[in-house]
Amino acid sequence: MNSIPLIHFLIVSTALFFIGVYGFFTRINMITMLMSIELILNSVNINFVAFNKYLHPESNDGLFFSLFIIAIAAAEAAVAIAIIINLYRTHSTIDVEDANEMKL
Amino acid sequence: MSPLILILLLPFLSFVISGLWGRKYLKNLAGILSTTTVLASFVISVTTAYRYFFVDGKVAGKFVAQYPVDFKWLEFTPDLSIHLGILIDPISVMMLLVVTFISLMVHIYSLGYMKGEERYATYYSFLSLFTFSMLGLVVATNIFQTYIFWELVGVSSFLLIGFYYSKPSAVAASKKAFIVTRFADLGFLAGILILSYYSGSLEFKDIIARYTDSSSPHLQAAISSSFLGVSALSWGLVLVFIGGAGKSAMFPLHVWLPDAMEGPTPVSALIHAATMVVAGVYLVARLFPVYAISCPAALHVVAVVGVFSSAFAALIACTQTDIKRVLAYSTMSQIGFMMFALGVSGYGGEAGLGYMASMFHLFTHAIFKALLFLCAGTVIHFVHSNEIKDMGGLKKSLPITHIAFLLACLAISGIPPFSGFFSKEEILTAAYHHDKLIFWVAVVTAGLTSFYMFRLFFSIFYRGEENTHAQSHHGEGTSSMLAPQIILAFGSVLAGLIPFGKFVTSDGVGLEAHTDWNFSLLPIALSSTGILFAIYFFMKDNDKAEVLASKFGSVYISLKRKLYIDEIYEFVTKRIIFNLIAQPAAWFDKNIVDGFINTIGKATQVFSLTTSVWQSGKVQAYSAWLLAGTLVVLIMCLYYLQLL
Amino acid sequence: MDLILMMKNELMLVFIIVILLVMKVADNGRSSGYWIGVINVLLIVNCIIDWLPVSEGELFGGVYKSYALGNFGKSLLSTGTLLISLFSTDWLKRCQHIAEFYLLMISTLLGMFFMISSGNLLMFYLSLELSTIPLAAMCNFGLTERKSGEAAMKLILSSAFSSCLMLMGISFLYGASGTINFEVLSIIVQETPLYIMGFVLLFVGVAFKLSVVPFHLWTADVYEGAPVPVTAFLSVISKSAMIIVFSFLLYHVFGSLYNSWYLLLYVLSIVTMITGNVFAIRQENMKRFLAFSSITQMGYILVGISGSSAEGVTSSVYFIVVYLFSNIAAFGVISQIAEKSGKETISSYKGLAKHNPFLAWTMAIALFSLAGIPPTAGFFGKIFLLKAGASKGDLFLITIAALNMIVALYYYLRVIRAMFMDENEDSIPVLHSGAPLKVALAICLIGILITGFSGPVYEYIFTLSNGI
Amino acid sequence: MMDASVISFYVISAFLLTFGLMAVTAKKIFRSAIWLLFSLVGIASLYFWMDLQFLAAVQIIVYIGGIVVLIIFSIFLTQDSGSALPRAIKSRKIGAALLSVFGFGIIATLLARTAFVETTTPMDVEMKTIGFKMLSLGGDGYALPFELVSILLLAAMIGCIVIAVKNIPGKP
Repeated sequence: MNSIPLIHFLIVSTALFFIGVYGFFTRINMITMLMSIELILNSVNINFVAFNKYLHPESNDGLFFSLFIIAIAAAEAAVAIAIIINLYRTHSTIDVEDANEMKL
Repeated sequence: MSPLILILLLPFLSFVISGLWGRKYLKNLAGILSTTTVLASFVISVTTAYRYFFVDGKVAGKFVAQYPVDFKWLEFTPDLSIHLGILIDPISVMMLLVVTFISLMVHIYSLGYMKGEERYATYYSFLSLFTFSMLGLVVATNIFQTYIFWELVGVSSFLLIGFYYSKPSAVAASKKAFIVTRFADLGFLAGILILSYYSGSLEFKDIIARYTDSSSPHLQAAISSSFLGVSALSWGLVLVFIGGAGKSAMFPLHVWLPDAMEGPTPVSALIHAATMVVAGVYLVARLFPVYAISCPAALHVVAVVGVFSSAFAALIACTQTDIKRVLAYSTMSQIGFMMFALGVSGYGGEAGLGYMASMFHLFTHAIFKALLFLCAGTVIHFVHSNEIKDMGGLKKSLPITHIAFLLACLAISGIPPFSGFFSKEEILTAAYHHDKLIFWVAVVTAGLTSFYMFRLFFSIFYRGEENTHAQSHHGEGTSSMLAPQIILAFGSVLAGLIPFGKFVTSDGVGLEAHTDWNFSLLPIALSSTGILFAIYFFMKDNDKAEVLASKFGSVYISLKRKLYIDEIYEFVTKRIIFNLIAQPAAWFDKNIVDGFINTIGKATQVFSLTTSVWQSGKVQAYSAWLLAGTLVVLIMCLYYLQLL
Repeated sequence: MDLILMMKNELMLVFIIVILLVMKVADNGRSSGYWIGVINVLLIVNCIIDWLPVSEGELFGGVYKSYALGNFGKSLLSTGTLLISLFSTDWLKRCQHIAEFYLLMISTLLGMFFMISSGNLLMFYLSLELSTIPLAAMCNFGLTERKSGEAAMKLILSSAFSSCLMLMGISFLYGASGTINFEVLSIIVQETPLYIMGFVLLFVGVAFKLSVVPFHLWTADVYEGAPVPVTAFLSVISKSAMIIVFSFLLYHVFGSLYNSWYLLLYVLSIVTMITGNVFAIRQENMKRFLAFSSITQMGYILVGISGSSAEGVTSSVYFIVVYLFSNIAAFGVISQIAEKSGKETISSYKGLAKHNPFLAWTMAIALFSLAGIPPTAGFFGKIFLLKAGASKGDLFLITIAALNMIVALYYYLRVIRAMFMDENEDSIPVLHSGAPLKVALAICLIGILITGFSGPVYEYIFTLSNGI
Repeated sequence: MMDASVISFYVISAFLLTFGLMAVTAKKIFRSAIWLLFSLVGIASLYFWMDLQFLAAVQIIVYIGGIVVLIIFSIFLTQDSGSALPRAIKSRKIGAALLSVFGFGIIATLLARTAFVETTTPMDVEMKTIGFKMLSLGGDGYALPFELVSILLLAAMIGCIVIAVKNIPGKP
């Protein structure tokens, strides 16, 4: 089991994190931005679980942390989607580029 | 609780009452109310002064500080707390007298001057606020209290200068005054922080005690730690002086003072002649032992800045045509005198002559300069203009003002036996014994002073015909306007006879003032020459002089030509003094010093525009900045901890 | 019993949430006035209960901590919320979803309370989200307004992103230490790259909430778009809560990483003050203007906190008190004007003093306080911050801070000039403000004028901060 | 020696990273959602691979059953799902890519430099333990966070309802 060193997990999760970041920065559509956020959150989950399992197995803090993150992600996604839908009503688009009336 | 606290409380109450209910319910009563409270404060000040100087002030032949009111206001740390209190010592008593007296005069004068003004009650509430803050500043027992009231003085003068807020120039002026002095206050604040950081106390008595005792660890620490090669103590003192220079309009922080003349004239008399502008001098005097004993270098800065400002302002005053601006520059020049008098002084005994002279001059100057402003107010009231060209020949219409103005001019020029002579004399003596260069600059400046003052005097009251169409119907003003002028005129004549050195000295021990007439000859001669010049140029209208010349015909002309008196005069005064020195100085003042401050404002706006790209309105760009910022911060941290 | 006493603040909020839910379910077309009345009474009760003393200690084995400064902060937040609720009456009357609005607001407040009291990273993260996600929904309560939706979108997306970064940091802290408990963490945390990385990312998450430059970019847009009461809540309550948490984290949990956070505070406070000022100068919209002014204020607070002593904490908490009153007063005026006349720009405030002297004077005093001009409390707040900052003996930072305070004067005076000195033919007519607004503004004014001069307030906070 | 579990780890990792990348680069939004789904499944299988069945189950139920479905619904509501997505300008893409790579570089380097002391002690991931801890009031219990999340979900639900329900125009 321990044939895979912890650092490989961390590299995978960091890579996933920055894939999400890339998506978050380049996607124009708000829903796809939201998807990128989900990817990032998942990468953090991997971190927590891997740390828990490989370094600190005596308690389940990391595991619980990721459980709670999943719950929060659900709430966040729900509110974000509600906001996006409302934005769609007022702007008739959900392109983030089209929602920049306020600036400077 | 000592009754002294009433000195402060009464004006404050008057401020609150006329501020809150004045406009609706009190109307004209507000003026009476404020005046009464100030009168009460003045009476208490006088009794305090009497008791302090003649009854219980001296301990073993020496005036010592008393603390009739002192309560702990809040605690920073167990050994550093802020007190609010009242400090009674020679200079604070003297200032109490000056402030309450001048304020009383201005209050009475304003009863007539501001009559019919729509915001009459507001005006009086602001005046009371100013008086309150100035008194609080004067009696402060610690440097923090000084700072609070210092700022309050700034605020109330901002309100008063901007009183005619429908005039854009008044608004701009008040804003400028506020911002420039705040800029200087920054120096003061930094100075306070440095001084209190090393002394571990905010109390004046502790600061002075700890910084003047050469064996104290506080002094050692403050001297040994340095920044840019200058010790922390010097930095602190110089920064405090910068704060003082801002309020006292020393070069180059004086730019606000001439503009501040946009306020009502009585306000100028109160703020820009007698009280607020000397706050800087007072502050240096307050900390004087520290300057004199532990840090002569900082004191030298005070002297140089003082004498330079004095000469600089006197030169510019010769070129101004706005009567109040002339007075403003002359104030700056006289405060320069006080400043360098402190700068050339030593601590204690005969060496402390400069200190005593400076305070003396502060005292006499307050009286005659307030008088000058009040007279100017009457003149402006009469002709409805600030410009010299709109005046002239007013001697007949304004006889009392004419006399009062003349007395004040003689006083400021240092002609014996008027008050200014005695104080200026002491200053010059002190300067002579300390630094010859300063002395000579000062003597010449004194001559210039009488020149520009009498130029003003003759231009107002003699030259030309009275401009009848601008003449107003109310004559010289009400008795409430005349009475203060008369009282102050008496003061200007007599104040010099007070044996000041017996009461106010650097170490509390009396000092015998001695007037050495031989020494005095030179300054008196120079001042008189200045007056003669002024008479020659400005007493008669220049055009009239030419008409006269044509009448006398060739005899006169050839006589004049032959002697070349006119040409020499022309050459010396107009070409050299005026064109070569005074004009460039005025230009420098207007364009470089003033322009610098405007440039800062413009540069900020340009910078602001160029950075606007940042706030693009795009949430992704925002997040990208967030990430980039995070990474930068992270690298910075790791690099700093040498973990990279 | 312990539980009820120690968590009384939180339990009271939960209680209000339950009452509101039940009332909403049983609602049969009550008027909005009725709702507002009931809720304000509940909030007043909540406020009173919050100011009652609480015992200090821990619950749930250290997951929940009650400490003096935190409890003071909670009471302060309750008061602020009450004031905001009072001045938003007019806006709420137009709102179709009063009960829901308050439900969200109180959940957010509950989140902040738990955040202040959190004893471990998990609680901290959860309560942070609890105080953010409903807030984003609140931003969207101007349901048909384009700007409101945009603001909500910007808030939720950027805060989601920042909390992702923060989570990453928390995961590193957890990985390095094996614990999420603050007490344990504070003992074993040390200067290794992993800890520093975790700490910096966590710091950024908090700095984002505090709108510290360069993590501030969302602030102005969200402030401008959100309805005024929400902006006030976001700017005052949320920020104040974050400051308390922030000082708790720095002093209590990451005390041993002092070197790194001093550096961070040093650099970021300078950048924050300058940027806030530079942007504030240009703003035309009052809400954006206050957004940048609040960014600058955060910079000063960072200077105070960097003083790294009980004095630093005291001065920043004291400043929060001042900031709360001043900003609520300012927002109260803005909300009244925006609600009654729809105007939000500085130029439309021209000549305000003519017809609405009370509003104009309130605004002027609030701005004076924000600018730090005596005798308002803001002056003392800033002096104490500088004093605390100077206790490190670093004069460069203090000089920059003081310089910025002077630059700031310029734009505060600009608004005051517009209100008092400029003429305007199209000036805002006489607005009749309701009693709740007047009460709220009066309380703020008293707060602004009294807090500064009353030594006991500062000393009381000082005694509280010693424990941190 | 490369045994099956090692190989499967790398396969899973490659799988989830590839689909993650595809999810953020796909040209059509519906496809993007499907790739996200795959990537999340990959993560779930990673949890399975670590013997964390409970977490894997939660991942599948909440993420795949809940969030992704929600996202797909909202796509149907707001978008013509077959049409191509608007694309970011090239400079932005390059900037984002550089920033991401740079960030990845820093964090990965720092992680790689850290010497982790790994243990072989197994985790106690019994359902019973998790359930017990979730509701325990003690120091290692999660009752309070659990309650907190429930309030958060309640608040989020209320917020969603208010915002997403059709409004009467003209009223805020």
